[in-house]
Amino acid sequence: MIKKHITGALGAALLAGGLAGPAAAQDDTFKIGVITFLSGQAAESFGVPAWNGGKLLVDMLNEGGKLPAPYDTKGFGGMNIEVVVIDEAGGATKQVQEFRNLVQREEVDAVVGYVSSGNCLAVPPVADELKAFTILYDCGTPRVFEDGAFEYVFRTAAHATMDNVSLARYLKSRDFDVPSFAGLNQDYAWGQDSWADFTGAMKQLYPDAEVKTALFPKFGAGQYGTEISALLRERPALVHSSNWGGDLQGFLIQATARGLHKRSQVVLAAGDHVIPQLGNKMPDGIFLGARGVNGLAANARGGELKELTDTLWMAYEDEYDTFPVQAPFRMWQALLGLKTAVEKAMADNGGKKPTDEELAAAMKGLSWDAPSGRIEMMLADGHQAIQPNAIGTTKWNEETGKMELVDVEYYAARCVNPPAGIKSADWLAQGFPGAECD
Amino acid sequence: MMHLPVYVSAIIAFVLLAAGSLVLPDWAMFLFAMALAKGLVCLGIVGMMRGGVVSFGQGLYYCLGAYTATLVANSFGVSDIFLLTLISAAVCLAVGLVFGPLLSSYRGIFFAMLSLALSMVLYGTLSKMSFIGGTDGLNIGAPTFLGWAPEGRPLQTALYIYVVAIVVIAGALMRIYFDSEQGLITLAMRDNELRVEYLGASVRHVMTYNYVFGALLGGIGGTIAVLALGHVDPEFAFWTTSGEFVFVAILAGYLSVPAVFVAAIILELVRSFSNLYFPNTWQLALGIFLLIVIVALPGGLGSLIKRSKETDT
Amino acid sequence: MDLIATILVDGLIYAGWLFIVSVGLTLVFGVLNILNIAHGSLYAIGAYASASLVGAYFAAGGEAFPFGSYLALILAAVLVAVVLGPLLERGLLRYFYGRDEVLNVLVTYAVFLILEDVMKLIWGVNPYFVYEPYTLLGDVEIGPLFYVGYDFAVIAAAIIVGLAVWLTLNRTQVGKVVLAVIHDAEISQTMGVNVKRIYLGAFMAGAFLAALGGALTAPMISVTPGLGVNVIIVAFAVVIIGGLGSVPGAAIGALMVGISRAASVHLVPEAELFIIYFVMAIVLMFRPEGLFAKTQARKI
Amino acid sequence: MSTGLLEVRDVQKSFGAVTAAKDISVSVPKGAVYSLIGTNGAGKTTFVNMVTGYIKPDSGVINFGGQNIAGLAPRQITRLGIHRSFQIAQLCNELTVEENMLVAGAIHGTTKPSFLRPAHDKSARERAIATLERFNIAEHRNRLIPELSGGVKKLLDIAMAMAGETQIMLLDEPTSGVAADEKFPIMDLVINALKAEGVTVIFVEHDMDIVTRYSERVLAFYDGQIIADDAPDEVLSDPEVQRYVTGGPA
Repeated sequence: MIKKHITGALGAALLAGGLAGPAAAQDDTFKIGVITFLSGQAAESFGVPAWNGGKLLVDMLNEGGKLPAPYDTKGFGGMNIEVVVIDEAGGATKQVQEFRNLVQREEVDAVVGYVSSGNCLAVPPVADELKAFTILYDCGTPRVFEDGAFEYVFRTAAHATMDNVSLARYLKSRDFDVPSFAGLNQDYAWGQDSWADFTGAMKQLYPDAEVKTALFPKFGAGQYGTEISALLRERPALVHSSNWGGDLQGFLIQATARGLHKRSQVVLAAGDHVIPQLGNKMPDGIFLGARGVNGLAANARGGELKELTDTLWMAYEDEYDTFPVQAPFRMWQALLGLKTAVEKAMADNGGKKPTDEELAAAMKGLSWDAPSGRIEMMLADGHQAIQPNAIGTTKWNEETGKMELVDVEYYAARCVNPPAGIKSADWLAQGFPGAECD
Repeated sequence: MMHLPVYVSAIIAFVLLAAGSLVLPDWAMFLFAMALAKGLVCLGIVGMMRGGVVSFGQGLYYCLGAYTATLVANSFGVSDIFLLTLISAAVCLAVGLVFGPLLSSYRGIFFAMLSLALSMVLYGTLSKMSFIGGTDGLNIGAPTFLGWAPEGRPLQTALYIYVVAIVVIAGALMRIYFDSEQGLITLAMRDNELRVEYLGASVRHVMTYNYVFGALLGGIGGTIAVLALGHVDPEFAFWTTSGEFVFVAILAGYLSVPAVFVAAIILELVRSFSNLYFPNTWQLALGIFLLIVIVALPGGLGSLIKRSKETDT
Repeated sequence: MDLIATILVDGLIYAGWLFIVSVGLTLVFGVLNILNIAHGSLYAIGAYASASLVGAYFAAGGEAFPFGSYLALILAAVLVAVVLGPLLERGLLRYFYGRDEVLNVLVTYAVFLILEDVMKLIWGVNPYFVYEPYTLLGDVEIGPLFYVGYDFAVIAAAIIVGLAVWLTLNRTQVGKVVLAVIHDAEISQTMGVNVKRIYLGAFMAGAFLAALGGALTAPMISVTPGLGVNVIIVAFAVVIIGGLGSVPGAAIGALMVGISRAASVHLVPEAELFIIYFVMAIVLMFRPEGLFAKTQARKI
Repeated sequence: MSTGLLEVRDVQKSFGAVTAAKDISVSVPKGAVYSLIGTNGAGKTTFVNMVTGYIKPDSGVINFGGQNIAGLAPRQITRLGIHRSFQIAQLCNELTVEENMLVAGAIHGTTKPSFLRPAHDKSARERAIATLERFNIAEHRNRLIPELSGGVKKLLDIAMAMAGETQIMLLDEPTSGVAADEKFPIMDLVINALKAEGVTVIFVEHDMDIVTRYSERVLAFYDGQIIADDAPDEVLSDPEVQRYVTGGPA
C-alpha cells in the first residue's frame, strides 16, 4: 500500500511544520489577537483605519505616559502589549478556524476583533467553548447577546439599534416633516436590520409617515442608476441608507449628480466615515450618524474627554494625514476597555497576569472613558456596551476647505439604547419604554 | 499491481487517522476535522471528474446539508449527530435526484456554470431569508453522540473520530465504486461518450449517479462542518467556497481517494499559515500556491501516488 | 414619465455597462477557450489606473481642458492591456492552451487571487475618486427624472465597442484570420497563420475591454479593493446567457439582464438579486449552450 | 420484400436545403452481408446513422425484428442488437485495450453493470481476452489506444461492438485508415468472425475489390437515393453506377 505510506509521510511532514507553533507569551507581555478586515470592501472603511488607530494606541501604551490619566500607565498593567493581526476577509468558516488557531496555537491572552456581524455571531460559542476572553469591537447586530449568552465574550460598542433610533429622534427634535420615506440599504443582514430598526423607530415617532419603496441592491453593486431612478420617481420626503464604504460613496456620487438630495432629505445611519474621502462631493444638509460620538462629532463635543479625544485625533492626523472616523474610535474604546479590565483584574489578584476567567469577571459591568464618551457594559448581564450617540448635518466650510458637522445633537446612552432585559425589536415596538432622555 | 483489499487499507487508514486524536493539539484536530469534512465534498467532485465534468456548485449541497442540520437541530431539538447526518443526507439526496437528471445533459463549462448558478440561487435565497438569519447565518449547538454529550477536548475528539469514520467508510465505498463496472464505465465516458452510448449504456444515467453521489457526500460534509464549526451562513453556497472544493479536487486528481483528503488538509494548512504570516497578502500566497500546484502536478497528487501508466507514444 | 420608459432607460444604461464588461470575456473565451475569472481583476485594475491617470491629468493642470480626462480614461485601459495582456498571456496562459476548460478556470482564479493583493500593494486600501468626468456632460432631463449625460455616454461607448468588435471580426482581414483560428487553431497554424499573435492580440483586446469597463465606471464610484469580485459573476451570467464566444450574444444577454433587472428594481425590488440567475437558468433550460452558441461539430 | 431482418421503408432526411436521404427503402435478410457504395456525401453514412439512431429520419419506417426503431436513441437500438463500428475508431484513449474491452463487457454482461463488482474481475477479464483473441489482438491488451496501429484500432472497435448479442453489425468504412497490406487480412478476420456468429453485416466501403470480394449484395448511393440494389457484379456493371459512383467501367 505504497500510497498510504506516501500520504502518511506527506501528512506527517506538513504536520511537523505546522505543529511547531510559537511559544506561549511571557508573563511580562500581554498578547492580543486582532482580527479586522485587511482586504475586501470593509478594509478601506473599517478594518484598516481601525487598526491604524489601534497600532498608534498600542505603541503609545507600550511607551507609557502618552495618554491622559487614567491611561498614563505603561502597557496593560505594566505588561508589554504584543499583537497578532489576522485578516477578517474570507467568511465565518475561516474566522472560526483562525480564532481557534489564535487561541490554541498562538496562545493569545485576549482576542479583539470582528467587524462583520456574521463573524460576531459565529465566534462567541467557540470563545466560550475554549474559555477564551474575547472582545467584539465593531459589529452591530443586536442578535449576538439577544439570542445567546456568553461568559467570555464582550462587545465594547453599542449595537446598531442606537444608530437608527438616534436618526429618528434627530428628525423629530428638529421638527422635520416626514410625510413619506424610502430606503436604500445593502442586501445583507446589516442593511436589512438597519432598515427594520429605522422603520420601527419611525413608526413610533412618525406614525403617519408613509413607507415607500425599500430597495436592497446587492452588496458591492457599485451601480445605483436604476435604484436612483426609482427613488426619484417615488419622491419620498426622506431617503434612509445604512450603506457604508464604497457602496455609500458610489451611491452618494451618483445620487448627487442626479439631484436626489435636492428632492429628498438623505439620512445616513453610519455615514461619517466617507467624509474624508468625499470632501465637498458630499452634499450639504445630509443628516448622518457615526455609530457613536465618533469622528467629527467627538471633535466638536469638547468637555471632559477633550484631552483624550485630542490625543487620538492629533496622533492619527500626524501619522496618516487624515482625521479619524468611527472605526479607530471603536478600536480605542475596545483597547482602553481591555486595559481597564486587565488592570482591574490585576488589582484583584495581586498583580499577576490575569486568567481568562479573571478578565471576564473584571470586564463584566465595567465602565470606562473613551474618546467616544463613557462606555458602560450595561446590557446582556454586563457583556454588551451602551454608549452615547450623536447625529449632525453636513456643511462644507469654504474657508477651511473642510467638511463640518453642524447642528449636532448628542444623545445620552440610555436615551437611544434599550434598557437591560428587553430585546431591541420589542423595545422599538413598545415605544422605547425606559428611555432616559434629557 | 499488488493491492491490499479495500477493507484492509480502510482499517489501516482508520487506525492511523484515529491515532491522530491522541497526538494532535486541539487546533490541529479541529483543522483536520474541517479539512476532512470538506474533503468529503471534494470526493464527490472527484467522482464527477472521473466522468469528465466538474461541478463548480458543490457549495449547494455543502450549504444545504449544513442548513438542514441546523434547522432541524434548532427547531426540533435534535442534537444526535447520527440522526442529523442522516436527515441532511436524505434531503441532499432528494435535491440531488431532482437536479441530477437536469444537469446530466450538460458538459464542460456549461455543467460547471449551471451547477454554479444553482448554488448561487441558494446563496441568494438564504441571504434574503432574514427569519433564519439572512447573511449572518445561524448557530448550532454541540452535537451529542447517541445520548452522550461531551464537552471540551472529548467533544473535539469524538467529532474528529466521527469524521474519520465517515471519511474512511465513504472513501472505501467510493474506491469500490471507482473500481467497479460502473466506475469503469464512468472512466470510459470521460474519454468517449459516443462509444459508451453505442455500447448501449446511458451516459445521462451515469452522470446522474455521479451527481447524486456528489450531492450526498456534499450534504454529509456540510453537516459535519457545521457541527464542528457551530455556525452556518449563506457563504457556504458562495462560488468561492465551491471554487475551493474544485481546487482540492484538482490538486488531488481523480486517481486516488486518499489524495483527496491529503489535498484538503494541505489547503487548510497553507491557508491558515499564510493567513498568519502574510495577513496582508495571503490571497497572493494562496494564488501562487494554486498555480504551482496546477503547473507542477497536472495529474494531481494522486498521480504521484498511483502507479503511473506508460503513456509515451 | 411612464414607468415602462423609465425601466427601458435604466435597463439600457445598465446593459451598456454590462456589455462593455462582458464582451471582452466572451471574446477571450471564443479565441483562447479560456473563461477568464481574472477578467474581474482587469476591470478593477482599469478602474484604479484610470483613477490614477485622470487624477494625474487634473493635477498637471487639466482643469483648463477637462474633456481631456476622457482621453486619460481610455489611455488607462490601453495601458492595462499593453502591460498586463502580454504578461498574463505570454507569461502564463499560453502554457495551458488545450487543457481542460475547467482547469483553466482555476488558473485564472489563481491569477484573480494574486491580482487582488497586487492591487492592494500598488494602490493601498484607500479609495480613489475621479468624479470630474462624471459630471462634465451635464444633466439630461427625461420627463420628471434627471439623468447624467455620462450615463448616455456609457451607452454610446457600448455601441461603439460592440460595432468595433463586430466589424473587426466580420469585415476585416484580421477578423477573418481570427475567425479561422476560432474555428480550428491547428489548421490555421498549418495554413501559415501566426496563431500566437492572434491569441496575444485577442487576450490584449479582452484585457482592454475589461479595463475599459473599469475605467468608464471609475468616475461614478469610489475605487476600492474588492471591486472585481462582483463584476465577474455578472459578466459570467451575461456571456453564458448569450452563448460563450458570441459577441451578439453578449449584447442580447446584457440587454436581457439589464432590462429585467431594471424592471425588478422598479416593480419587485425583493427579487433583484435573483433575477440574473433566473434569466440564466431559464435560458439554459431551453438553450443549454446559450442563445448564440456555435453549434458543436459532430464527431462522425 | 417483407421477410428481411431489417426493413427500411420510404425514409427521408434533409438538413436544411440538402436532402441526405430520399425515399430510401432496403430490406436486409438475416445473415446477409451487404455493402454500401457511393461518393462522399451520397448518403451512405446518413443511412448508417439513421439505422443506428444517431440521426432521426424526417419520415419513414425502419423495422427491425417487427419493431419500428426510427427515432430511438442509439443506446436503445444498440440494446436491441444493432451495433456499429466507426469510420474513425471510437475508443477510450486513456484506457488500455483490455480495459476498453472490459467496458464493453460490463455493459453487455448478463446482469446490469454493478457498482460493487470489480471491473477487473477474473471472469470478466477472461471473457474480454477471449473476445480480443477472436479478433487476433489479444497481444496488445496492455497497451494504450494511441500506441496502436490503425488496423488494430479498427479491430478493437469492432470487437467492442461484438460484446453484446449482436444481430446486425454496421461497419462504417472498416478499412479506412488501415495500411493497404492490412486491408484484406482485416476484412477476412472480421467477416469470418461475424459470419461465424450468424451476424448480419452491412458495411460502407470505397474499395471495389473489397466490395466484390466480401459482399453478397451492394447498394449504390447517389444524391441521397439508392440507384442500384443488386449482386456486386450487376451493380458494378450498371452504367449509372459507373457514371456516378465508380467513375468508369470496372
